[in-house]
Formats: sequence, C-alpha cells, structure tokens
Amino acid sequence: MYYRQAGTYRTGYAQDMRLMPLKEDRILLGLVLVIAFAVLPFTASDYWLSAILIPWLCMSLVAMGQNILMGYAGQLSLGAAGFMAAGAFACYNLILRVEWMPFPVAILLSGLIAAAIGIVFGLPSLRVRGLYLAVATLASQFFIVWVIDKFGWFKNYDTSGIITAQDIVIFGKAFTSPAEMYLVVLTITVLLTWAAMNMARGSAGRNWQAVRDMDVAAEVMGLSLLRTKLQAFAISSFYCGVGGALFAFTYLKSVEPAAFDINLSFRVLFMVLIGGLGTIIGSFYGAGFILLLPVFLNIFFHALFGKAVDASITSALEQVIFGVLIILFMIYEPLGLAKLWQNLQERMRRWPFKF
Amino acid sequence: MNVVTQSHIPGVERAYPIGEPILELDSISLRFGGVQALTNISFDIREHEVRAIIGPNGAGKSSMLNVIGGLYTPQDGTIRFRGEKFANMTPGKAARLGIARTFQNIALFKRMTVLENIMAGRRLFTHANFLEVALQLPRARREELESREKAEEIIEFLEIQQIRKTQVSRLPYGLQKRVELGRALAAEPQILLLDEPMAGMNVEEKQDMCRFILDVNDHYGTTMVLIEHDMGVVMDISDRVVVLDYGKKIGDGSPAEVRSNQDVIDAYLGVAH
Amino acid sequence: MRPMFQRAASALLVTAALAAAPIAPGIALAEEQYMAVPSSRVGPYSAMGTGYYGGIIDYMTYVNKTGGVNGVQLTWAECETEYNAARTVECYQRLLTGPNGQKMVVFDTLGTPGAYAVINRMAEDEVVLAQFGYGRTDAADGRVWSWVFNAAGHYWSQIAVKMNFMAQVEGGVENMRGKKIVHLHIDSAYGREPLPAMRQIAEDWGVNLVEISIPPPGLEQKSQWLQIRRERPDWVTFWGAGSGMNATGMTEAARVGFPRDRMMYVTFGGAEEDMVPAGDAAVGTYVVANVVPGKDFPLVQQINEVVYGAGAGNLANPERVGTVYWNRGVAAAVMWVEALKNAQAIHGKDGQAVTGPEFRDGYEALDFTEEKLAELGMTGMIAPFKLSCEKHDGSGRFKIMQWNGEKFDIISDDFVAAPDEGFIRGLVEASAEKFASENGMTVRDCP
Amino acid sequence: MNPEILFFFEVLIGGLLAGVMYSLVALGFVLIYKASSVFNFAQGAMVFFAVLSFVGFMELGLPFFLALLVTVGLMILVGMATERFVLRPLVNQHEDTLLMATIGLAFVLEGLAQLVWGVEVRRLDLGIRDEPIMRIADATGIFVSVLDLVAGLVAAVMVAVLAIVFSRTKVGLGLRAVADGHGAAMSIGIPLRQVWVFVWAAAGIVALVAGMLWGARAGVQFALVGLALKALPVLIIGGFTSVPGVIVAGLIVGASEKIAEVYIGPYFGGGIEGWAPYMLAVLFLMFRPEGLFGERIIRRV
Amino acid sequence: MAREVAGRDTFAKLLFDQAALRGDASAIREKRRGIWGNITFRMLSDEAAHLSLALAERGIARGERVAVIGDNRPRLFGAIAATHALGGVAVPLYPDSSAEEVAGQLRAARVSAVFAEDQEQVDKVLDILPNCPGVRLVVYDDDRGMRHYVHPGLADHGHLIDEGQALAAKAPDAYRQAVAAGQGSDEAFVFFTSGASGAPKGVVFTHAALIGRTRAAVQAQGLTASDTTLAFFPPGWLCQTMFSYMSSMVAGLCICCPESLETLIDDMREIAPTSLLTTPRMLDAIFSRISTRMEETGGINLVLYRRALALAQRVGRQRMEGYAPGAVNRFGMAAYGALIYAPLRDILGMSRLRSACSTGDTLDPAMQGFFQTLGIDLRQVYGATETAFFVAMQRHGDEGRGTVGKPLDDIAVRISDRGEIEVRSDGLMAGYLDDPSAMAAVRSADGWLRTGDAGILEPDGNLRLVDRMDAIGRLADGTVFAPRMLESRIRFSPHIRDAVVVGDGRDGICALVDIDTLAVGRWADDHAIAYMGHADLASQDEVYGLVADWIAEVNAGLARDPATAALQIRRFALVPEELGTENGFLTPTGKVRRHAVTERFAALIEGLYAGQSEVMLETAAVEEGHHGPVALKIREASVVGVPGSRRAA
Repeated sequence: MYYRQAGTYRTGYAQDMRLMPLKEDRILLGLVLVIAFAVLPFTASDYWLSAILIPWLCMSLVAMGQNILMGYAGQLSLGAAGFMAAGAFACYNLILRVEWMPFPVAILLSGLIAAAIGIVFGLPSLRVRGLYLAVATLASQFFIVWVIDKFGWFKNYDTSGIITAQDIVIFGKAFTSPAEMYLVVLTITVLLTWAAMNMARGSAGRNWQAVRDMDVAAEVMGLSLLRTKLQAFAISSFYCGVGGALFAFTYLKSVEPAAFDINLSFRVLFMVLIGGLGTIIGSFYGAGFILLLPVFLNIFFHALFGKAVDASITSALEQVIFGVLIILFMIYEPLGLAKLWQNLQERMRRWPFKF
Repeated sequence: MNVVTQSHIPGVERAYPIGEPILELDSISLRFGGVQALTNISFDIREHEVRAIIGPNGAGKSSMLNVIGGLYTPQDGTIRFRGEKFANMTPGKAARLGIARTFQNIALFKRMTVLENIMAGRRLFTHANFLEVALQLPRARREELESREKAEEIIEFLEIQQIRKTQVSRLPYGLQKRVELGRALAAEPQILLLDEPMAGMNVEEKQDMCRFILDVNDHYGTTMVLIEHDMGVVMDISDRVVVLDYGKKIGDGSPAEVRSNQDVIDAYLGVAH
Repeated sequence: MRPMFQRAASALLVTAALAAAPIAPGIALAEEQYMAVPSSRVGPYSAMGTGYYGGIIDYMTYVNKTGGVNGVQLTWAECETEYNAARTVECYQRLLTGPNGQKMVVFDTLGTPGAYAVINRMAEDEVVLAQFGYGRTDAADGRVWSWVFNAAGHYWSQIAVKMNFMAQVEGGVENMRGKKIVHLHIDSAYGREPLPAMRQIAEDWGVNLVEISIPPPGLEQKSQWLQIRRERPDWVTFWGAGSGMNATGMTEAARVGFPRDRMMYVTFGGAEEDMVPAGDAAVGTYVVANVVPGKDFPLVQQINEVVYGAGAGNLANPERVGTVYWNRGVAAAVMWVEALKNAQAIHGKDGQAVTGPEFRDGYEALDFTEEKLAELGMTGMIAPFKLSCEKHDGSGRFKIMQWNGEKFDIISDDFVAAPDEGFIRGLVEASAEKFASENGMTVRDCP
Repeated sequence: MNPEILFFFEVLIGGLLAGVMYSLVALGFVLIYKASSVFNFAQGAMVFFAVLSFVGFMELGLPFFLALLVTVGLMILVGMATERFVLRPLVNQHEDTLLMATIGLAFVLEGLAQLVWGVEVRRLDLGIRDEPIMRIADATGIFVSVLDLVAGLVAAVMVAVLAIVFSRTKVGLGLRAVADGHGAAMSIGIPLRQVWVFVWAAAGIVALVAGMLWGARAGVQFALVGLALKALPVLIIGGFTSVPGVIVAGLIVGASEKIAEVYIGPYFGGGIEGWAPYMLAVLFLMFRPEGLFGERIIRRV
Repeated sequence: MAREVAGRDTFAKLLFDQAALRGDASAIREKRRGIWGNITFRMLSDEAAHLSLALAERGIARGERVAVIGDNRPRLFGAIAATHALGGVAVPLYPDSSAEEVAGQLRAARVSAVFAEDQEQVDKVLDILPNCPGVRLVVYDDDRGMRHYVHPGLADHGHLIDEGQALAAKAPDAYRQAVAAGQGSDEAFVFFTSGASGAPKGVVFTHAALIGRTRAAVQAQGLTASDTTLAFFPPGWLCQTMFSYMSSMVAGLCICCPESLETLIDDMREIAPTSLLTTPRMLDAIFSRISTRMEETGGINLVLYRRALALAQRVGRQRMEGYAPGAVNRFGMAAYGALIYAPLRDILGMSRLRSACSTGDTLDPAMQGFFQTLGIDLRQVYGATETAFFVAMQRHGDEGRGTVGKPLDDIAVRISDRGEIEVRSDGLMAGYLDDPSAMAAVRSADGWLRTGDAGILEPDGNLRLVDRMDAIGRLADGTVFAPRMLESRIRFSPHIRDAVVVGDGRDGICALVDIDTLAVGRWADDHAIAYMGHADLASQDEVYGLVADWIAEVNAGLARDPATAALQIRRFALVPEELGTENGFLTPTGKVRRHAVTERFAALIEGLYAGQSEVMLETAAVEEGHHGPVALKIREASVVGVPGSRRAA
C-alpha cells in the first residue's frame, strides 16, 4: 500500500545493492532518524529517555552482537553478559587510569578489549557446535564476571565492589542529562548499526552465513573456518562490549559485576530469538520486546487492576503472559519480529494481495 | 540427447582443445579406520577435458573426489597439480589452486538467496577485510560490484534469472543443483569436481544439466571431473572415464574403451540397477 | 463483559498516554501525597518483597483509613523490580512522577543492587533514598550523601553488634583473642559490605577472620561447609541473599554438624521465610533484628484490626502479619509518614502535600523517642533514634533473636549497641569523605 | 588416617553426593532430549512447579502419598498440555524454535506456580533426617546424612526404572525409535504424540523427585528454577542422550567442583565453583565433543 | 553531421534524425543480468552504421531481404536498423516457429541474410539452410554454445560490429550516404500474417506506408518522446514492431525489453511503461490472475476489492447516464483509489500507463470495464496485418459500448453491401509476397481493401465489429450469430481460458470450452477435489458444474439484450487438451485457430449435437500415462427463455 514500486528500475548494481534499495524504506528510515535525533531529545520525558530509550538502544547493540554470532555465523553463545561486563569495566578503567582518554576512544577500546576476550573464548567453537558450544560459552560468562568480581583492581578497590561510572565528557562537554546521554548512545548505535548492516549484507556476512549453513562447502570455497568463526566472535564481542559499556555509563551508572549475570545473557539470547535470527534490524525489535514488554505488562496491569488485585498475582500473571506470548510467537512466527515486519512490508508491497 | 552431444560432433573443433595433464594422482590409498576406501589408484586429468569417475555404489568415487578436493587426506600417494607435488591437500589449498566442487547432497547455503550463494562462491576474489566491508571502503565496494557482475554473468549463463533473489531452500531440487554449479563456477575454477550432478533428477533436468556441463566446458574451458553411477549419461558427455570398483581402478579410457572393458562390464552386471 | 472491556480500554489509554511523552502533569489534589512502591514480588526474592512492601502498603492503608497524614491521603504506584538493578532503574524513572503528577519523595529498593543503581540520581531528582538496613553504608554520612538515609542501621553497625554479642557469649572481648570467625557470604557486593568494619574489629580484637564466599544462587554449599569444617571456626556470620541460600546454610551446617547456636544470620537472612524451609536444622540459629517481629505490638494489632478487619490487607496470607519482613515494612512506612508530618510542620504545609526537599528536611528531623514510640504503639519494636543533617543512620542497635523451630525468641531484652559506636561512625565518615574526594562531591555543611 | 587424606575423601564423597543431586535434575533434560531433540529449558521451572504443587497439596490437607499421587497426575497433565499446545503446533520446526518455546513454557510454569500457590517459601519435610549418621562418622570420620543416602538410592532406582522402561516396554521401544528418527517411530506403529506425552510426563515426575530432594534441603522456593543451570555441564559431559552418562557426569562434576573449590578456591578468594564445572565441560569438549556416552558424530560429505 | 539527410521518409533517416537531435535519449532499455541497460539513439545509430557497413562488405546489397529471428532484444532492433540503413528489407520472423515454417518463410521472402538470436535459432536455420540457397549469411548474437560451430556463412554479431567499425573509420561518410539513398517508396518490411484463418502470408510494406501509419497511431495515442513501452510480443507480429521499433523511430519513445518471459511480470512492474500493447488474451490472463489471487487473499482485502469494483461500476454507469457522482461516491472512489485501484495498478506495473491498446481479438466490454475501473486507460484497436492495424481506435467516451472506436485520420472506412469492412489509405500493404493475384483479390481498383471482417459503422462514427466474414454463422432457423462475441463472453470467467462456439447450419449453439488449468486447479484444491493433470481436471463433474453455472450466467446476460436473446448456448463440453501455441490450436499471438479446434474435436461436436452425454475420443498422449481413447463428457446448459425444444436433434 505504502510502497509504490512500479517504475523504480535499477540501471546499476550499486543501486540494487545499496543498504535500502526501496525509496519508501529510505523515507521511513529518514523519518525515524529525524524523530530519533531531532524530535525525541526535546520532547520525550526523562523517563522515556533514560528508562526506555537508552537501555533499549544499548541492549539493541548487545543483541546485534549476539545476532552476528548466532544468527549470522550460527554459533550459539550464552556469554553476551560476560562480554558486556568486560566492555563496561574496561571502559571504567580506561577512563579512570588514562587521564587524557576521550570517551569515544574509551568506548572503542572497550569494544576491542571485549573482542580480544571474545576471540579467546571463541576457540572452543572450532571443535563444538550447537548447545555444546552454548555451554562452553557459559564458562566465559561465569569466568569473566568472577574475575572482575574477585580482583579489586578492576573496581579501583572500591569497598563494596561497585563502580560508579564517570561522567561522559566529549571534547570538554559533559553529557549528563538524559537527553544528552541519549544522543551519545543513539549516535554510537546508529553508526554501529550501519557498520553491522554493511557487514551482514557484504562479503563478511556471506562468509558467516556460509559457515552457518554448510561449513564443508564454505571450507571448500577457500574460506577458513577458524578465521571466520573467530572473526564472528570478535565482532560479536565488540558489539557486546560497546553495548555493555554504554549500558553501564548511561543507564546503570553504578555497576556491580553481578549485574551482568547469566540471566542477562539469557535475556540477550531471547532478544535475538524473538527479534529474528540473522537480521540486524531484528535486534532492535527483540531488545524492545524483551526489555519493554514486562514493563508495559507491569504498567498495563497496574492500570487495569490498580490496587484491587494482589500485586503478586498480577506480577505472576505478567510472567505467564510473557511466556504464552513467546510460545505463540514460536508457533506463528518462529523467525521473529523482524520476519513479522518483513511480512508486513511484503504485504504492503503486494497489497491488496496477500501472497 | 541430441542437443547435448553436439559439441562432440566428430571433426568439430573444440574451443579449448584438450591439453596436458593438469592433475595427476599417483598411487592414492585411503583408509578409514580398518576400511580400505581406495587402493593404489593412479590416473590423470587433462586440461579442458571432461573426465568421469564411475563405479557402482560404494566403489570409492566420492572418496576419490574428496581426496582431490582436500577433504580427505590419503595415507599414501601423491597429487600433482600442474606438475607441482602435494603430499596432502587441504580444502583451502585446493580452492586456491582453482579446484571447485559441488556435492552429492546439495550443500548450498540454505538460508541465503541464489545471488548470495553465487556471490559467496567469489570468496577467493574478495580481499577486503570485514572492517573495509563495515565501513564501505572503496575496495570493499569495488569487489562487491565485481562479485555481483560475475554472479550475474553466471546467473544468465545458467538461465536462473527469475530466481536470483529467491532463498535457495525454496527451490526445487533440480534448480538447487544448478545453483550449486553456479556457486562453484563463481570461483572461476580450473578444475570443477561434480559429485553426482545428475543424481535424483528427472530426464529433462538431466538433459539440462548435461547441457550446462558441456557449455561450461565449452565456454570457460573448465576441466570437469564428474562422478556418476548412471553410465549412460556419463558416456555421452565425457572424454575419458575412470572406473572404480571396491576402491580399485578397474578401467580407464575413452567411453568406448571403457564400455568394452570386461572388468567394467562385470562390475556393472554384478550390481543391480 | 462490557465493564471489563471498558477497563481494559481505559488501561490501554493509560498506556498510550504514558507512551505519548511528555505527559502534562495532572493537577495534584491538595490532600494527596504520592508515594512510590518499587516492589519485588516475583522471582527468588519474592518472599522478602511481598512481606516488606506488604507492610508498607498496609501501614499506608492504615494511615489513610485513620484520617491520613494530617488529612493528607496517601496514594501510591507500584512497579515490579524483580530485585534486578536494571529493572529498578526503570521503575525509579517510571515512579518518579506519579499518576497524579506529583513527584515521588522517597524511594526504597529493599536491596543493595537496586540501591546502588539509583543512588547517584537522588540529588539531582531531589528524592530521598531510604535504605532500610541495607545498601551503601557510608551513606549514613549526611554531609556527603544528603539524600540517602540508613535509619534502620547499616551493615557495619550490624556486624559490630554481632561481634559484641559473640564477645558477650564468650565472656568478654578479651576472650575473643585467638577465636576464629568465618564470614560466609554471597559472592556479591552485598556479601562483602560488612567486611571493612569486620576486618578492622577482628584486627583490633585479635580475632582470626576467614572469608568464604558462596556463588549465587547458593542452593549448594557443600564445599563451603567442608572448608568450614576444616577451619573449625568458633563462629560463623552468614551473609546470604534469598531464602534458598539462607535455608541451605543451615541444612548444610546440620549435615557437617556445625552447631547452629554458633551461627549469626544477617538481617536479610533472618526471617521466618529463611528459617522455616530449613526445618529442624534451623533451630538455634541467631539472627539480629532492626525491627522486632511479633503481633503483640499495639500498632500491629491496630493495623490488623483496621486494615485486615476491613479486608483491605495487602498480604495474600494474613498469617504473615507480624513476621520479620512485614513488621520491617511497617516500620519503614512509619518513618515515611512521620517524616511527612515533620515536613508539613517545618514548612508550614499542614494538610498539604510536600516536595522532595521538604520531605528530606522532615526525614532528617525524625526523632523517635521512647515516648514517640509508645504513642505510635511500637515500643520495643525498634530502638529509639534521632537523625540529623550529618547523621543519617538510626540507632545502630539491634535485638538478638534465636529461632526455636516455630518462631524467634528474643534473646536480648534490650537493643544491643556496637561496642564502640564512635568507632563505627568514624569508619563511616572516613569512607564517605574518601568517596566524596575521589568523586569530587561537595560536602554539605551541617549546622 | 592422615586427617588431610581423610578430609580429601570427605570432600570427594561430599562432591559425589552433590553430584547425584545434579544428575537428578539433568535426567529430566536427557529424557526429553532423547525423545524429541528438544532442549527443555523449562526443566528447572518444572522442578519448581512440581514440588511447589506437591507442597501446596499437602498444605491443603492431603496426606503425603495422596499429594504425591495428585502431583504426579498434575505433571502428566502438564506433559499432555505441553504436547498439545507447544509441541504439536511446532512439529518439524527448527531446534532453536523449540528451545525458545520451552523458554516460554518456563515462564508460564513459573508464573502459574506463583499465581496458584503464592510466593512464600515452603518447608518440605520428608521425614528424612539430614544430619550426619553418627555411626558412619564415628567409624570413618566422614559425614554422610540419611538424605544423602536416600538421594543416591533414588537416583539409582530412577536410572534402573528408566533403563527397564527403555528396554522392556512398548513405550520404551517407541522412545528409542523416536530417538532414531520420527519416521522410524511412525513406521512401527507408535504414535509420536503418545511418546511425547510420555516423556514429558516422565520428565515431570523426575522433576518432582529432584524437587522434593532439593526442596527438603533448601526449602521449596523459586530459586529451584536455577538448578537447571547446574545441570548443563553435567549434560555436556554426560552427553545429551545418555541416562548413565548424566549419572557419571554428575558425579564427575560434583566431585571436581568441590575439590577445585576447596583446594584451589582459597587462592582466588573462592567462588570458582561458579564457573569451574563449565570450564571442565569446555576442556572435556575439546577431547570428547560428543560427551562421555554420547554417540560419535561422523560428518559425511 | 546533423540535418544532412533530407526527408524523413525512411526508418533509417528517422533514426539518423533521432540520433542527431536526441542522441543521448534512451532508444532501448534492456533488462539483462538483473539491471536495466541503456542504449541511446546515438548508440543504436552507430550500431546500425557499423553493422550495415559490415553487411554491405559481406555482400548484402540494397533491396535484399534480411530476416531476424529472436525475442525483442537491442541486437534485434540493431539488426533491423542496420538492414534499413543498408536499404534492405527487414523480415521479422516468429522465434517459436518450427524449422519448416521458418524455411518456408525464408524461401518465400527470398532472404539473403538471417540474424538469429542464439544457438537454438541458429540450429534451426542451419538445419534448413540447404533448402534455402538464397541465405548467404547467418549472424548470431549470443555466442553461448556457438564456439565450435564452423560454417562459412556464420558470423558473430559482435564481430560484425567490430568489422563495421573498422570500415566506418575508413569510410566515415558511407553510412550517411547509404541512408540518404533510401526513399519512402522502398520496401521496408515483410511481415507474415499470424494465420488465424489460413496459412501465413507474407505482407510487404514500404517505408512511407508504415511511417504514415505509425505517425497516425502515435498521434491517436498521444505518444511523445518521453514515453516508454515494453516489448514482449514476438517481433514477427507487425503490431508489436509498430509499437516498438517503428514508434521509437517515429516518435522517439523508448523500447524496454524484459529479461525473459518468466520475469516479465516483475520487469513490467519495475519499468512501468507508459504505453503498452496487449491482447484480450493477455488481459484475460491478468484478470484471471488478479481474481484468483484476490480470492486466495480473502478477508477484508477481498471485501474491499469487491466493493471497490462495485462502486466503480456504479459510478461508471452514473457517468454514462450523464450525471456526476455524489460526494459520498466521490469520496469512496478516492478512498478505494488509494486502497485498491492504485496499489493494483502499481502491482501490475501499470501505474504510469497513459495508453494501453488491445488488439488482435474482440475485447469484452466487461473486461475493458474492469481495467478502466482500475484507472487504466485501455482502448481497443481494430486492424490487421494488411492494414498495419490501427484502422479504428477507441477514443475517450468510446469505451464500454462494444465498438472498436472511430477510424484514424489517415484511413477511410466503409461497409460494403455484404456488410464487410473496407478500408482505404496510403498506409496499406504494398502487396502480398510474390502473389499479385492475391492482392488483386482483396483490393478493388480504386484502392479499397477488403478486410474480411464483418462490421457496422454506427451513426456517431464508431465502428462495430461483428466477426470474420467467414466465421459468421447462421443457425438452421436463419438466426445470424458471431461466434467471436459469444466466445469473448464465455472467456470472461476467470476459470475459462478459451472457448470455441459452433452452430453454423445447426439448430442451436454449442460451445467447446478450455478451462484455465491454474485457476480451476486452485478452485479444485479449495473444494478438495483430487485430480491429476489437465485432462483429469477437465473431466470432473464438479468442474463441469462450475462451467455450467457460468454458461448459465452468460445465457442470462445474452437473454437481457433482445439482439442476442436468441443466441443461447445449448450444450457444452470441456476439451481435454489445453489449447496452446505448441499444439497448433493458437496463433503465436494467442488467437484461437478455430478450424484447428473444430477439426480436432469434430467427433465431440457431433456428440454435442447428437445429444450424447459422452463421446469417446482417440487421444495422442494427452498427458503422461494417459493413452488411448478417453471419454469426454457433454453437459446441457441452462438456457433462458428460448422457446422450443431444449433437447437438440
């Protein structure tokens, strides 16, 4: 309906292979970006900026990392929170210990540190796959958090083992208000999303997917499984690390290692599965769903029942509904929200036909 | 079959005449645990020829192909590529030497489109690293366009334009086989190994596949090594045939020679088809 | 069907309205004071959350039913934190402004992770963080942490009280020399929170302190208890979280034959919900209480009558009235309400809602004398205390209780204080000052 | 005996006994994985759901064995409902999808349990003393409780029963056929659905048993859900499809984590138990990717 | 270089002009390898120049005939342009023709050179070469599989261009001179009739005639240089080449070539042409596709779609009756425009269509109404190869009345006493190939050409077409009927692809119906009817029921108009074979070869009139696994208000 495709023909491959070949998509994206950059910072409430949008964007980055590894390269991993912790504490220490360290550089380096750790913990992927690999990555999850927890140096020997993230300062300007921090997160997210999309649809993404779908064939084509898998681990960990650092610096602010526990890793996994494996944009949907659905259910139930019903009943009911929604999703759209959106897009492109 | 055999009309000149041996296999033996898969097998493959390896089921054909492709390492024997000796081949090495292959059970990247599969086959021609790809640096962009151009050439060659953006898992079997051939071609191979390219196809699809195999040989001059257990088809399209039975070579020569070889006849009569 | 549908529709509208930020703040009715309840009612810490926030809500209901705070009715909104730092931040931001447009004045996370997650937002938002016996200890220094309170004692005074009790049992501090104490704690910031004070006291007393950590969730503590068996300590201080870990501590102690009357449980491990699951293994375990459980306090009886009698109670199981967590919640809410009254009085806003800074002034002016406690009907339930600008921690006194298999026996008639209260206060101030200087915080001048 | 050596044995035995408890939880995973290639993420939730219901029924006044019976019936119902509303609509779907669906199931079960029975922590008294048996302690210096022995016994009985069910009964045959491929099961005339209902119900009962033993020690409460995590390294080492494998692996994991924690832990301030089993699993994977008793995976081209 | 070639009387000169005036404008767009390539007029002109020089070098001289066989491809147009530049005559053939047909046509046209698209066409030509001694040169475009072909007369298109380029460098003015030497009276094209009735005949046209006709057609459609058209019918059909090459030369519009016939629908959507040539058969296929897809979609979309169509019809009626639609209806039209009409146009790639012409057969008014509802300006054009089509064309306001519109400016039309349409114009054919007598038989001395069609010229100038003169039937009771009209009504059902109506000399009308396998197959799936293949499907009682219902509706519609009330279809049968080009039942442009059908199913027709309910018919491999005689059913149709016996003879 919205899409008008008649008369849009391509005269070159560059045109056909751009990020968004459809004009309507570009308009939509432009609109979203304008709203995100120019409208929301000025109109959204602090609650929306700091409690919804910022964590959503951060977790989207993390989910993107998980998705690159799991959705594209087919390596099931449960270590996302560990790499987030690595990124968060790396960033804290970099800023703490290197005086001149500008925030963007610190973020970049934290990502790289997480990536280096990711490569080490990605080594088992050469021997094992599937659930086995998932459990192997659990080791990294527990180990990283344990190391940070055990060695006071990482937390600047804070008595309670909790760090307080420094203020974000870029070129001498402090970004402390929700809107300012939101803009920082948004900018980084947009840039990294762009890069992820480029990789995903380019030769890097094809290599990952080749390893995922048929590793023997990939090898025969001259692809090194070792390098490709570790590359995926590194990039994935980079995204998790950056996401974790941003999560710590713009959302939690006071961080203890235990915040990056296994439950968080599972939530990241859910995000990817619900959002849509093997889609970059699905990371945003998935993060939104997992992060925000419980919040909305909570708000909804409080609004619906008020104080009439015992809150522990509604809280339990929220869980049931969340679970049922997940099951329904798996039954009706196992490919996730991204697929749902894609179907909608397809429907709109085919409107009034369905098929 | 009449369309198919045309390129071999006697007296008609080949675009790429058969040349010197490009690949020589010398006394290859391969064991899996206690099972002797291949015993002391030697033969050569000449440049630009269509070379078939046939034999009943379990004769060691696929093992032979996997040895050439580097997936299996033989315990004994050597492989020479253009005279250069390789004690063991790895898949990566084979790929860099210009050996590409298809698989008996289609090994396509299922969740990718036809175009992506074929572009993925351009692996050895893409040098841009992931960072260049992520940041869309000029080399990555250029290579991507080159890949696409080559892929489109192959798509046109294999007449699969209408499915270029279809996910391969949705395609019928015959077309998947064709796409797999396309992916192998994308590597611009010197030698193309085809593992039962016509298995499970109907007559029409087989004819198409034969035509494509011959066209590839004719158009690109690619040396073809193919496995089939259906003798009929192979005899029509290959220049020379190696016959294996129980891991041993029992015949080698032109289709006519092989057809009249008593060992081959026995081996095939012994197997119910 | 129809009214149900309408409610659902209006709820959707509310959600939509929330989505359409920013909301035009509603005009608050003069006689309403909005309170935030960031409860945790599901997950491993649900037993704690339901009791504590149940107590808070029950007391607020009680106040409303008995004329409000000088006529001001309390309203509140709840948000589920799942005892998770990230969700707590969201809840904090969500509850910051109430449905009636009022800003919240006090926030109580009932958990150290949650408290740490929001502690730096308080000054900016001008909201009081009322840590009720948990959270950041050095926040007791009101000069540095002007918005954070620790009115029910903190972990440092708690550990000091415990060690004092041990000394009493052992027959004096001098007998403590050479004794061995194992601090068995959950492997988290909360588990390590008492350590600075504990190490200091142990060093002073010549006590041999051994620290052993339990990885969460702690349903399996075999190796820790084997280590304890090897260490053969005289005392074990248990710093667990969640009734699974707490109960397991006692059953494992029983399995290795460690006497329960040599174990002292933390306030967050010392509730009926922690003891009951351990069954007989729990008998004899010592616990300290900042709020004494029991149904006999006049206030508890009144609430039972006014609130539960009217069927308006928040607890699903009314039997839990008078338990440790519920009483603790009531005590917390009493402090809120008293602080509100103070704020109204100080700022001349009798019968009106107050703001965050006004509430803080009211909270700092809390003075729970024996008379006041008697008036409130909670004599013996909490120790008398007085807060001030610089002193944000309460009495720092605890009662010692022992589990008898059915309920807690109160061992100490009176609230026990730390052996040297000035010493603990010194530690607090030093820590707070160090934090302030490291983070460039301004230290408030207190009159 | 040298006290250090004695202590070592004590640690070892303690570890083995803890390991049995892990194995009990892991057993439920294996049953379901074997029959349907589904990694049942909800196993932990089933433990919680089963034992909480059991205690709940007892609180309603049912006598012990009646409550047990009713709970078993309930777990069969859960199995049937899972088959009907989760598995059947997802038949032939990708494994990841099924895994995800069981995650949803976990939320449903957790939520339902708390909805119906509330969030309070319950005590479960099996009437088995969990204190050292003094005769053993006196004789050897090693502390073993009755509950420990019962747990070991229950595990042994369960493995035996399952072994018999697998090899002797028609359902067991079907189970093995299903494990070999769904087509095979259909061909010998065993309806896949029945097999699924059976394994899910069986896993539910295993969960109930595991929950009762754990609950007797730590109380019946939400934290039991987390037990599933402890079962993962056991599964890796034992192999996802081997019943004896998880028993042995449980013992290995239990013993090695205790030894590691007691002897290595103190050098790092403890807590290495949290990750040691996983590291062990990783090391194990490097050498035997298919697990202890798992079938060797041969890749064919 | 510009304006040195005087006059615009040959296509070569027109191209020269276009290249000079609008050299950078697109002459041809071709989808190849996934993207649309662009060929400007300058490039086309250059190719024509080089190719013509190379051809001349190889001995092809002015006035010689050059055949082109292949799909609409830039190279094919290049070959035609080169032929014209040379002064030669282009002979476009149908690529689907068999080798024998091609041989006959090559011989008939005395062709000297052949441009064959690919190996398939080359093989055809090489096979028959011994029978066509005149052919001295065979040029192929696609070298795929051609590398080992060794034949003295064989040349690669690309190589020829290269040769020509070298020649052009030596003689830069040769091309211009060759073009300038051409005259309007030179022969330009030889087209073969499609042979719907009788064997194909070669028809010769001069440049002047075709340029004149094309100008008139372009003017009538209002086409300009900014228009684009999609060419997908075989170039051997005059009408297609008129829409592509000739219009491009005359008006400068851009010809778009789809990647392949399989991707036609997508390609059409991508390029969204502004001018389109269609046939009723194609429209029927599109309509049937839309209907079935809409049915499959179901739900709210289907409801909206139906309402949208109903509203459009209502409003259309109101407009015809002369009053403006009310506000509600206007709003409805706007809303449905956004929701249904525009998206459908978009999907069909017709959103930019300014002019769509349907020709080749009678367009059912209801079908036309459907497309106009969608906002597609669909007009019927009447003509034949001999008249270079475009005898008459509907203009605004002419639609929906069942006429074929008013005659074009450059043509005069009259109805003979026998009721036959006769035309006179400068643009008519110059004659039949080598057969002056045939020409004399259809053209009177004063230049009136008999078209062979029966028609009526209405008072307002609209021409109403009845049918082919020889097809018009007369029932035994003397009632005259035009099968074409009846057939097009039957065909309007989405489930029916074709119908052949018989009844000449009989006492009632009967129909042979060819069902649409795809649509009926879907319908059968929905109704849980198991079937194997077309023949089986066409023998199902339920399917007969489906068709019977439709024919009853057609009969009811016929009964409403007193002029057609007597023409009730009494009985019908479904044919077991799909009527297709490959089995000779259809012409390459998709018209039914009536005599082929009636011959093949003569027994069935006899059965229809003999009152049998089943006829055994010998089949030749109707379907795999089905040999030998099959039983074909016959059904009565429900008839409205016809007095007399329902049972025939």
